[in-house]
Amino acid sequence: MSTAELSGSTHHDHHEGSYLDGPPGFWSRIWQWATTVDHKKIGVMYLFAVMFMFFLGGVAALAVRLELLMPIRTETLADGSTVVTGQILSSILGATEMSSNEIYNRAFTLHGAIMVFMFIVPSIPASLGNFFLPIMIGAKDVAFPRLNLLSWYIYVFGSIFGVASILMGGVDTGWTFYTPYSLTTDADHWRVVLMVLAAFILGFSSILTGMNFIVTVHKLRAPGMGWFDMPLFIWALYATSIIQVLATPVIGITLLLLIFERVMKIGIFDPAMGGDPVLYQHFFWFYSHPVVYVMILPAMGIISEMLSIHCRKHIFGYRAIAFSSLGIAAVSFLVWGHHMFTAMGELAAMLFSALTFLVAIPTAIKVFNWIATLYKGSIAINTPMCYTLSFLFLFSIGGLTGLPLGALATDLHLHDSYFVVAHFHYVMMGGTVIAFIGGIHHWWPKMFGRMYNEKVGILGCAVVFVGFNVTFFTQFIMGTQGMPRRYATYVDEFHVWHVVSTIGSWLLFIGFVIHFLNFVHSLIAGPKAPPNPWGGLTLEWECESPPIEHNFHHEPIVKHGPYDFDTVVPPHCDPAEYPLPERPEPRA
Amino acid sequence: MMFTLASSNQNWLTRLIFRSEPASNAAVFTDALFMMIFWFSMFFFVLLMGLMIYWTIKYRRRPGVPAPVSPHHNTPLEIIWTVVPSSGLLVIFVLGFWGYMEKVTPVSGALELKVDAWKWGWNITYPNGAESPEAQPLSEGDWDFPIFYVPEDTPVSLRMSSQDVIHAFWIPAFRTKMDVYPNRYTGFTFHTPRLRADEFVTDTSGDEPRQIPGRDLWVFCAEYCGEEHSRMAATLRVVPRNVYEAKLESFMADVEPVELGRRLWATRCSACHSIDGSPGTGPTWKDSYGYEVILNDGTSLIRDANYMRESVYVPNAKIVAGYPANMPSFQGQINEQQFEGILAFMRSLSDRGPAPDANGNGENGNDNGNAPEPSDTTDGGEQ
Amino acid sequence: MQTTLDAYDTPAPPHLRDHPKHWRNRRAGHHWRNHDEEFDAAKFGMWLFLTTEVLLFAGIFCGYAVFRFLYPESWTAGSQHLDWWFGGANTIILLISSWTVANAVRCAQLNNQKWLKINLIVTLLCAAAFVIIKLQWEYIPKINEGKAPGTFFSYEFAQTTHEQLWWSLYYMGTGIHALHVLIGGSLLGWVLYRSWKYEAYGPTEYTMVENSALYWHLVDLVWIFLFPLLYLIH
Amino acid sequence: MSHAAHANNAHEDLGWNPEDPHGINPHAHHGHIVVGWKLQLSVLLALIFLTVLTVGFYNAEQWAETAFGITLPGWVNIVGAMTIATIKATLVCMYFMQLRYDKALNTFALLFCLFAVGLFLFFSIIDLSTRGWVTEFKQGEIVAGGTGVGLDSPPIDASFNARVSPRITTAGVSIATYRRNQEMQSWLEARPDKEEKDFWKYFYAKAYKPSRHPGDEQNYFSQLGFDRDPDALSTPNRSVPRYGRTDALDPNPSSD
Repeated sequence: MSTAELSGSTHHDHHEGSYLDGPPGFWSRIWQWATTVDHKKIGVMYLFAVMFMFFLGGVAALAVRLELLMPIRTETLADGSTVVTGQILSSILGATEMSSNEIYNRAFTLHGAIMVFMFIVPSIPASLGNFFLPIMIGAKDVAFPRLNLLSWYIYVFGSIFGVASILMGGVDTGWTFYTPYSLTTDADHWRVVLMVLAAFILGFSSILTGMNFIVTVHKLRAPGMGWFDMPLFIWALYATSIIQVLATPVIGITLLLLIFERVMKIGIFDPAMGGDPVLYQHFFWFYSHPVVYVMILPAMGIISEMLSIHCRKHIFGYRAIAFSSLGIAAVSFLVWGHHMFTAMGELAAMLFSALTFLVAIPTAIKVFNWIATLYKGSIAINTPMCYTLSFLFLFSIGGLTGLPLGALATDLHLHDSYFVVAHFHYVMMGGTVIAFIGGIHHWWPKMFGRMYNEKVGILGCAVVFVGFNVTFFTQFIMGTQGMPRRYATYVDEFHVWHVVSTIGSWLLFIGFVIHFLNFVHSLIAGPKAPPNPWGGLTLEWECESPPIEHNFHHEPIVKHGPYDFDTVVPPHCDPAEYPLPERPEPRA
Repeated sequence: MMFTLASSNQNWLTRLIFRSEPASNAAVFTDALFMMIFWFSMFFFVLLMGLMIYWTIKYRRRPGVPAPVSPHHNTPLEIIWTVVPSSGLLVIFVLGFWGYMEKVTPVSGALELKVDAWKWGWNITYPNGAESPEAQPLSEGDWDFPIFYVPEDTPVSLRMSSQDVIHAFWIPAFRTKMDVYPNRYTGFTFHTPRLRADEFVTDTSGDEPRQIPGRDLWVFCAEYCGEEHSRMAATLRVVPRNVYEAKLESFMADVEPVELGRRLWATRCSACHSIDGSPGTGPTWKDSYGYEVILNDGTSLIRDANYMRESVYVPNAKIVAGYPANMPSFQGQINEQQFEGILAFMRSLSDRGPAPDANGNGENGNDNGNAPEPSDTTDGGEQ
Repeated sequence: MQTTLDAYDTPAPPHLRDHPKHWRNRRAGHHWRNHDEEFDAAKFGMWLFLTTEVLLFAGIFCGYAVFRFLYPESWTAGSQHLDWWFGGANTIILLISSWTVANAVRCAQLNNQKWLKINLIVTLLCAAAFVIIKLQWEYIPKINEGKAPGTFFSYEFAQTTHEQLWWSLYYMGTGIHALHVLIGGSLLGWVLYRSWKYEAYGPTEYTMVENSALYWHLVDLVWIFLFPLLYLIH
Repeated sequence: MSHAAHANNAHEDLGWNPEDPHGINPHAHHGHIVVGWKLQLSVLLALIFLTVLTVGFYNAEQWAETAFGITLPGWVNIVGAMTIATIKATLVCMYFMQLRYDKALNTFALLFCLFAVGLFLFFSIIDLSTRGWVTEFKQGEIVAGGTGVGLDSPPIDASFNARVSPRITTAGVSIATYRRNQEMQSWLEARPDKEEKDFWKYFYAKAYKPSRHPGDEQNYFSQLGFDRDPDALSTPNRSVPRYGRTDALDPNPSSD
């Protein structure tokens, strides 16, 4: 065993059963989950909540792609009457008051707002992070467990506002709520206010989670775990939390001002009252640019974990990856202006463009280190690894297509075009979501104590990979050719590309359905998972699968690094299956 | 930089990527920079993915076989792969800034065009006050969008403002866009291309469609602005200087009121008001003049010349039931002659229109047509 | 200097000796190794929360700076409507309350239960005085004159075009600050209640006093900047 | 101190006491520093003194302007007030919030956040202040309140007023101008014998009333009829004189 177990006399009164065990009876079970302060249960509740939101946002995305299957055209029939074709959404919904354009605008706004505020920001940190951050540093819980539960309830509360806004007819502001459009649209309705309020409330959930993680990492590391003994996922979550704490309050005040702007027209962002709409954009992107690193950094952490374990090899350049996480967090506050190159003064545009390229450096360092980790590994081809390789492929494209967006001359062409849409889907979906799904596969045995079907998992990964590329690579080409984003109809030249992209979105959907069925099957009939199915060295693989209520039977003491596959046999594993490499004799 | 464009030297790759050939010097620069970034990225992408696939296959897991010992880090290698790409990024930044300045810096002696944007349409006012009434769809079966004429081989500088929300004026062939704001001017500059001998467009302004030398460029709104955002487009038509001057002259010449009204409708009103009875953001114009209509306060009135005039200049004073109050005022933008044209066009669309005295409002309906000012407005704000 | 341990052995009143909420009987949370780490963590967490508060107000300060830059006349004219007597009085009140709350922490550390309560009561009185001055001599008269934010602005004698923006920022800034005064007051009221009822805070257990005090100091800090920006700079 | 936390054992370097892994032992406490009351009191006195100083500085400046006609540049006022505020804030942080005696981590968190605030202010203002550097017409507003004529449309339904906010149609002028025009209209209607210039007399008498500055009634700018040098119009980089009115409020605005 890699940890020395200490027998203490004081802590044997803990529950020794799985955290999933509970009292008999449905309602007492519900009550137990609803009032739990166990980070694992909260993580699982977050997982289900964000997955539900992912489903909602995904349906909106499918609706968006469906409307774009054909352009809206007026055709003159033989008898001289005209007929409008291509209004797919309104004909499906049978809507009479709203044109297809309006439904489309609401669909893409819902897609954006749900995916950003309710899915992708909380996704990895709040679900997998909540579950594994304390375990991976050898703690029994996060620093403030009750605050953690509160943040889940705030999340649900905020989401209810968002869903209420959808049920009241949806919002057509775009997820960015740019003024003055967001101040004037739907002027006689509360639903825009509700959606903004939802995002405002969700911000508190994000702040509380971030605070909790920072304090946990500082104060609750197991004895023997120094800063550079932490798994890279923890480093990534730490950097993420810093951004959450420092950036989220600014969106708080922005959205608060926006609500007051709508309700009583205080005028700060309203040009009709002397306010400045670009100021709103500054306020908004001061949060919303760093927050894209809230989305991607935890994914990078997951990739570091999965890559090392499934290659059974020490991660290449541990410190470089750890520091690049912090570097990205720091630089993320300097580059928000690249969302506004078409709106800003020339000096500010120049500064922001220069600073934007700084972000590329730590990101590139990470990718180089990941690829170098593959060298001389022992690479298992399983679902997490397939997702890792997909991530490297898609994220590289996503990152490299950021270069023409950071360069001013090319950005003036590509800004607000489909190129941008494709770029951030390659990073957010091809990066974060792919890593998230991979991470769920990776930790599924640990979280629920069941194995999933590996072959179906790989098949699902392949379908998702192909579907994703078909959907979004076409959008790069449309973007450079001149297709603006958020268009419900388009010129004929883009028709073929849109058809291909829409078919890709269906493939993508099929891929996710495959994974969903695989997971359901695993929960019902999956074989029981061993404590350490992959031969990992981080602390979560020392617990049971699923972990007991207080994670560890005994206080763990860390004696080796998280990636010392060269020198340590993984816990709970047969040394014959996990042979150590022959090392040259250490020099005397 | 006043050098003229080389003839199109697009290969299959740049045609796939950009579709349109770069139409200005700055666009050529942008394309070159984009392709430079493309090959720079391609190099790293192919290198990384090649290594990834090669190593994944070569070092795939064989049960019972340990991974060989390999270094955990390599400082010189890490320094190299940090510094070398970073210096490439520096070059990209400098070139990007260079190309950007070429797009935004006004050239002395440039033709300055005033661009107006509103939900949902564009208008360009030429220095002599002319406005183009011509329109054409960008695709078969699409709506008519205005055509703006610019002379070939001329520096043009745009001064843009919006009447309501933020829009963005994007000309893909010039590889440039800029946001259009309601509270301040923005703008950019481009040098129009010199036409080749084989470039022709169809001019439908006359009785017979005819071929004139020219090149049509797309204009799109790139900043989300609401319901008809995707139909806020226009054509920028580059024509020889003599055609341009003739066009400007014809725009200013007297036209039949009904024709003037039709042109104005096509460029300014068609985004919201149909003339075929189909519903839009605003009421249709077909069979509207002379008919009774119910307002949103429950009252009803006959839509006569007085009402039409008020609807153009103080559009939100009386709102037809079921429609939003989001029409901008055209005060100061549509002059007396132009309004007469619109009125004549509306009347031509209504079977109650042609009779001059149908509702007691004859041709002189405008004499008493100054609509009463709503009590809560002042006239101090108009320019 | 004194430390908190100096007062540790002072006896508890008999009826509270075994009360689970008395400060001596407080146990660290199950996932903590000891009280000290829990205290440090709670305080660090509070500081992180305070950074979020600072950034929240940064939005207001940024708006102030930008519009001061865009419409300097309106800002000058706007600040002429404010009376530094009231602002100054509120500044002094908040400073004194900050001092008493710092003393409250000190009393908890030294197990001086009587003066802990007295200090908290004085702090709460100061908070009430602040809010009353704000409402009675600032908000209510100004709103009656029509100097209200947004479309409620109906003051006819504005000297400059964008004075309503000044009022918007004034109300947003001082309003959010007043909200923080109320939240901080509630926190301190809760502390007062618990120390009154259970003597819940003492040398080894004063996390809640300390954190509420930190929050209250932040309220003071924000006002230290709002006062000159709104009342004095022209 | 008899009840020091760490027994002498091998785990001391781990920061953890295996004899008492959950801190059950109430004696396992470090002492925290208690700041003396004399120090606290002197900090309070210093803070109050600084408050008086900053108010005094402000009044002295007003007085110098009134009595001697010495107008200090705008930045003196800003820099003076903000410097004093920063000193006060530092005192509160160091002594009342006890950062001086606390773990450096907390100070670090605060400084990091102030750095973020600085970035936020710096870059936002950089953008707004340099828009006109390349193209002159990009600087500033087109007209007061933009061209947003479509924005202040009347409410769509009658119940909207009660539910959200009164919406008014200001026809493109700023709301301040709009309210003043309303006042002028009703004032002139009630006084048929008066002219517009009478209204402006009344207006400026009323408009300056809320200002409490001693100079307002007798300074020579006022005696000169509220006029001021049109060239002294404020720019974004300079604070304005407090007297007179801007062109934007001119009853007969000159066309652009």
